[in-house]
Amino acid sequence: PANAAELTIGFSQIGSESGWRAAETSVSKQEASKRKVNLKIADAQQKQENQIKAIRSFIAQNVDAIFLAPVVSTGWDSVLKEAKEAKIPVVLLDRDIDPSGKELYLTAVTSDSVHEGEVAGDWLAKTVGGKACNIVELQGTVGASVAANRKKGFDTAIAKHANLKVVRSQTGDFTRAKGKEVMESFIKAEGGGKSLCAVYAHNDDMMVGAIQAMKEAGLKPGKDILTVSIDAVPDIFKAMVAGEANATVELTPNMAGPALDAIAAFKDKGTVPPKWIQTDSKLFTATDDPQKIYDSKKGLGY
Amino acid sequence: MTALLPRRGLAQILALIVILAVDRVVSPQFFDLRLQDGRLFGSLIDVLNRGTPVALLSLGMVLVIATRGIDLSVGAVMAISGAIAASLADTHSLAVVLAAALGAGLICGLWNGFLVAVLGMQPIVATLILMVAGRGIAQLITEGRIVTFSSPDLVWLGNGSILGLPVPVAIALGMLILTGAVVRGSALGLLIEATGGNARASELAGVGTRAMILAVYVWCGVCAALAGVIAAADIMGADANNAGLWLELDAILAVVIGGTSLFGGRFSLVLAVLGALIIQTMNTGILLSGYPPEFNLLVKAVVVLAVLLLQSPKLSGFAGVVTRLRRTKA
Amino acid sequence: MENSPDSAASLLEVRGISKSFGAVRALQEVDFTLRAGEIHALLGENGAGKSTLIKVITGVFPRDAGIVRISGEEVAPRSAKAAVQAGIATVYQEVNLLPNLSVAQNLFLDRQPMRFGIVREGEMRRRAKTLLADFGLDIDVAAPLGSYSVAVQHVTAIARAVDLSARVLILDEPTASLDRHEVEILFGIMRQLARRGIGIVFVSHFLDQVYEISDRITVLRNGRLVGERETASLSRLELIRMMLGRELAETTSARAAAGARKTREVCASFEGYGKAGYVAPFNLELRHGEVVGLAGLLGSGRTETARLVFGAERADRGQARVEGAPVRLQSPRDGVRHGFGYCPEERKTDGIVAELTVRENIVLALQAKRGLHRPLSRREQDEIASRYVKMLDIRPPDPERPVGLLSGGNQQKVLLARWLATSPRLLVLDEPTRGIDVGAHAEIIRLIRELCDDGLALLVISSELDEIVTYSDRVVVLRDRAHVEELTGEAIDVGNILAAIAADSVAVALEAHT
Amino acid sequence: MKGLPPVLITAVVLVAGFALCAVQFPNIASTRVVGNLLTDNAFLGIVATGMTFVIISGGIDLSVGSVIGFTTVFVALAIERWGMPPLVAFVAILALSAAFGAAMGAMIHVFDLPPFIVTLAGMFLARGASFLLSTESVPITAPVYSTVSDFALRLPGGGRLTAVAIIMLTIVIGGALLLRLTRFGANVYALGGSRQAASLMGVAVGRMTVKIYMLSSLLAGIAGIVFSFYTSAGYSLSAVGVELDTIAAVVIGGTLLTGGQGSVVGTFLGVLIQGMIQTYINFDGTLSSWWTKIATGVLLFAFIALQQGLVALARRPVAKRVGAVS
Ligand SMILES: Nc1ncnc2c1ncn2[C@@H]1O[C@H](COP(=O)(O)OP(=O)(O)OP(=O)(O)O)[C@@H](O)[C@H]1O
Ligand SMILES: Nc1ncnc2c1ncn2[C@@H]1O[C@H](COP(=O)(O)OP(=O)(O)OP(=O)(O)O)[C@@H](O)[C@H]1O
Ligand SMILES: [Mg+2]
Ligand SMILES: [Mg+2]
Repeated sequence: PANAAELTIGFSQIGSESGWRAAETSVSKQEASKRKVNLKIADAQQKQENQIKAIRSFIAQNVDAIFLAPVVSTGWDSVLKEAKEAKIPVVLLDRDIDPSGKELYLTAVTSDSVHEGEVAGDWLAKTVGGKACNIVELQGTVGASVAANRKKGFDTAIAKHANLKVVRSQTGDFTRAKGKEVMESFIKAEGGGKSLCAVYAHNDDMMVGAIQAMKEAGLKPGKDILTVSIDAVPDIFKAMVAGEANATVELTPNMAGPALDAIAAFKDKGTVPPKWIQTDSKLFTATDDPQKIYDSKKGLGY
Repeated sequence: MTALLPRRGLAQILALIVILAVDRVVSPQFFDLRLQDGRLFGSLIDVLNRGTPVALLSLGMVLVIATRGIDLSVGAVMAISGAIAASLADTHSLAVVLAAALGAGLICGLWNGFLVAVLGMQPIVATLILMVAGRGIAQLITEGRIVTFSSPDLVWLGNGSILGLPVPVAIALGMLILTGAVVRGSALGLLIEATGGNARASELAGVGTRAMILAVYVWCGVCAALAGVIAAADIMGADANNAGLWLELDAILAVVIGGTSLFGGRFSLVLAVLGALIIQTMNTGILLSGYPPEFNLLVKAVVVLAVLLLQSPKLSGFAGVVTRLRRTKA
Repeated sequence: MENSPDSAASLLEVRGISKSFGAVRALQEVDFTLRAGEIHALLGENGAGKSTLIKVITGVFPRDAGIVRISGEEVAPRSAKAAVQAGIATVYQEVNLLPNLSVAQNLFLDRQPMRFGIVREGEMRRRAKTLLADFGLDIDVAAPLGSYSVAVQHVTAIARAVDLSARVLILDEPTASLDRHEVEILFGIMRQLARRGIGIVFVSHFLDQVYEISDRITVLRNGRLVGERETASLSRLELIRMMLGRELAETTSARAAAGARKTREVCASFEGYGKAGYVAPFNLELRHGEVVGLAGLLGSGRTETARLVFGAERADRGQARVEGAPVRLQSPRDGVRHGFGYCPEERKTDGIVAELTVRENIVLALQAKRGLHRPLSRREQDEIASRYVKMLDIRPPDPERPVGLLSGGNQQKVLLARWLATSPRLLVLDEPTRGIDVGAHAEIIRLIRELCDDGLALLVISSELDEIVTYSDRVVVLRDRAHVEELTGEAIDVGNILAAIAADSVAVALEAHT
Repeated sequence: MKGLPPVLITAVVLVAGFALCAVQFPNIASTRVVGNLLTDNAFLGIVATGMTFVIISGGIDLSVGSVIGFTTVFVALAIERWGMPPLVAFVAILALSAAFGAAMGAMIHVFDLPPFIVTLAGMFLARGASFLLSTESVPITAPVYSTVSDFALRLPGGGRLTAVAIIMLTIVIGGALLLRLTRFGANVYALGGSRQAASLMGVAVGRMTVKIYMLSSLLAGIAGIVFSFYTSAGYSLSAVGVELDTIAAVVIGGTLLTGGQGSVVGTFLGVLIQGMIQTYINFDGTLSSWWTKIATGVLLFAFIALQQGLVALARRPVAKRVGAVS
């Protein structure tokens, strides 16, 4: 779109708490420069108050549109009202906000994190078949909505199968180091891990840590113990190539692309996009040529 | 050092035993040990291994605190040194990697020491600067990604074993002995304690208090850098966003549990490390217990308070309150 | 014990008080009686338990046994506040005021004049000013207390206690850092209060003052009561015997060999040495085997001179020489390196490291001088510590005791030991005998002489002119932060020193008192 | 009198910094940005006021961030789930947080434990308790909330002085008066000067300690309520790390961590300085996550160094120990 060249868009990003987030930021920049949009990114260092401040300052600078990757689902009403008063369209990226705000934003480009959990659960159920299966779960940060949703989706999926049971669940804070530490203790607590059949992690980073823990305990991840996690970051494909990981559910870092298209259409032709542009929650397994995916993802800034 | 242990360390040892006993209750196989690929394997080893970063941090922190200082930047320094080590690991020899990573820690320590000793800033703000900026520097090095490496030398530092002990544990032990030898084998310990106890008086007695302060921050930086390298080696990657996050608080906690006052003066290296082990024993216990993670912080709070009360010099104070209450009732 | 006082007239009655700190029995079954309207001196050697007795009475320390009665009524204050409410106002030995608060706030802390819940700052300052005026002090009461000298701080503490208009006033070594003039004012006020029926407990190591002001004397030794006497009927010799439990070896006429020392070599010299706004440039020569006394009023610049000489303060003009060679004294480290030592006057903040043991405090300067890489072995430390503990009779003779738990006088001895251990060539002593008992006082003066005979150069500051006169070979007199006069040989006597100080009216007034 | 020069210096630093920012981004010098500065930092200003008391008294309170988090969750649940009227919920949470602070103060005094650690445990406890209440964020829909968050005094030039900003200014002024003019305030300074001396001078040290931590937690509770106004929600992870921002603000404001000196006004200026650093970085808008952190650190250093320099300069001409003034 020709007009997009003059657009200035403010993007209130959460921070840089994980590789996925870094990739989202860098993909957003790439997508914006592809479309010659001037993207101003304000990094909130994981704090909602900083995001609110950033949005206020975007309004003060009179940008053409605001992208918001909300750190938490609630608490946006008043600042988004201000944006609305200033007639600046807002697009949510990556996460939705609380329903009360529906009329306050133009559209939300997000995945459905409950669905992600379901995809993971369904895959596991299908793979295991009728065998009894003890699962350990590595949760994300306590209190993070993604963690709660991915847990919920997974639980719903396996609830349909009596043979699947989550025997232990503890937080690994979305990090590799904690994922490894927690997995170590799971292995000890479950008699050396012999009784375990699968690990579910709310993100790939924790799974990478957990895989190391299993290997050090003399277990064979991917074979003795199935793994399924979410995000599809490059390193999990590396593990798949090595046969140490089984499945991952993709959370695309390219949220900005669809968002930019929607804004451009809105500005050009006044096309109102649908309220929710859902991104794919695609499942990847060892059969999907993990090496190729790894190579294609490596450059994205994960 | 050894002479100090029995009398001063009693409360800590007691606390450790109690927590170990509780761990045994929540997890019956807690004391099981077996040899796995030439390496000891079991929850106790996990405690030692996972406790290593905080133990290393507390080795530096205890000296800083002994001079009445505090170092909030150790977590960020861990991230920096980890990032440096990971980015160099696959292209340089281990010696170069270690030199660069520890060198970075040394520079960070010098910076902190400069702000505190020369510019006279209050330690908590002086080190807050690096706490904030340091993580940024680490992320700058990794560009926010998790930088992975496969250099077997560096990986060995995190996952190898010496005589059945994990390498990190051996390193921490070595650092404890080295620090102990340097501090107690020279006059450093006395001079640091004097500086922390009364800087003005020490200065007048001819102690180079500035040099002392500078030295302890430098050492703290080096210890933090080493912890950072080990943390990176452990996960075979540098996670600048999360490495060492909030560990400064654990390190301070370890030092205080080890009986060193935040108002400076007397310190004990061994007990600080013991403090780190107490914290890790508790953490591992929480993980083994199988409680939902929402309870983690509550348990931690309660245990910390209990441990502090156990070793409070004022348990007699508590006795005093009781007798007072009795007296007023009578 | 010896005379059981009529308990009707007794205002404060203490019976069978005991107090132990761990193994140290600081007080054992001590009795003490204070009558209304009397000034009662509480005496004893350093560490005898005077301060402890006071703190037990006022509830700062819980007591192990015994009772305290005020006007026949049993009281058991459990905090300083409760003691004040029970009618006991106290000035503790260490100035326990708050340096960060203004003088006025210090005087009226917790009892400020209020209106509508708000402190009446102006009123408070006015009252503070009047209150201090009674003590001859005219200062800015809004300035932080810490910006004033120890003397001013002590006067403030006394004024605060006096103003609490209690029934019992306890003063623990109030005169230690006061000059004669201020002591006279204090005594005037004490007499006036006594006339109003207030009972006053007075602790001091200055026996002259004790005889001048007190009606009765109670003596403690090693935590036990030795006896209680009428001042008028107790001879000095007898008193000293009570305190020490032995005769005091007669202080030999100190300046016996003065003439011989004249020829000694110069140890350190200062030419045109000074610092703007601190001390006017001065010339000073310190010779081996010679004691130079610094005399002057409070605030005349004695401490400042001492700090410059030692290197604790950087001079901005002039030249210092050690053994003839020019040196730069930039920091205490430089001083120590050149073989100087300095016992500061504020021992609590500038001297001791309270938490460290006697041993560690004693070896501190020596260790700093030797440097990091030449640590004293534990055996050497023990040896040094026990040598000085014995030599200076530090009590309790336990080198492993934290210094903060020692009595004030013994802390002073530890500081002296710290410097003696470095075998200095020049020792600067700022008020070395402050708060030191008669026995130790004589001991320290003897020590000063001895050190001097061993070839040490000494620069000694003291507010006790008699004392300065006894040991000094030369006396430098300061006024208004400048060296104004140097007295040598026969010229050294109290009269001449006063005359030198007496360029202004205060000193003239002072002279009238002596 | 005392404490004034550092405050003045902080003010000079603030004005100078503001001028520099305004030169680069003229938009900054508007009532709108100033209004935003006050609104966005309202909760910080409130906790920092309490923290000032604690730090002047020689202590520290690491629990404030968690108390804010707990408060938002509690208020949200109380109003939305348990059906409490908002005012009742406010009173309940304030009583609860005051009691929490009092308990920490009592712990510190009775067992003679270091405040750093007791309040660190308090931080774990309050955060843990809020996880137990709810790990989800709970939106608050009560009408008071929209009334309060919509209320604002219009300033000339398009700026808005919002209700939360007004609450904050009131508390800052109240805190400043409490500290400066009352017996309580004098006792706070006394405790910071020396607990032992204060006790010997008859200050009820134990009771003061309890009251001071109670005040700090109470203000943290108020800040939590303000935070819930600000976001119309309760969330267990809100205000993580705020304790460090608060301590930094207090210290930048010229309060000594060793206690005994400082002022609420200085703290307020410190809060504004921090807010300004943030605003500047937002206006710039080109900084990546890491450069944001580095820039924050560098600016923090610049401000503190500038302040130290000015303090040193202010001290120089006067002789070290001035003679008596009469
Ligand atoms: N807090 C304490 N803990 C342990 N021992 C103490 C404490 N306070 C005093 N002591 C000991 O009690 C004894 C009596 O000390 P106290 O201070 O009462 O002496 P004093 O008579 O006031 O001496 P001085 O004239 O030197 O002031 C000393 O041996 C001292 O070491
Ligand atoms: N009578 C007084 N009134 C007000 N201020 C005083 C008085 N006496 C001393 N000061 C203050 O105390 C400060 C310290 O004085 P300084 O240390 O120079 O005195 P000094 O001669 O060493 O006396 P000393 O060591 O006996 O206290 C002086 O600079 C002055 O500010
Ligand atoms: Mg005494
Ligand atoms: Mg003096």
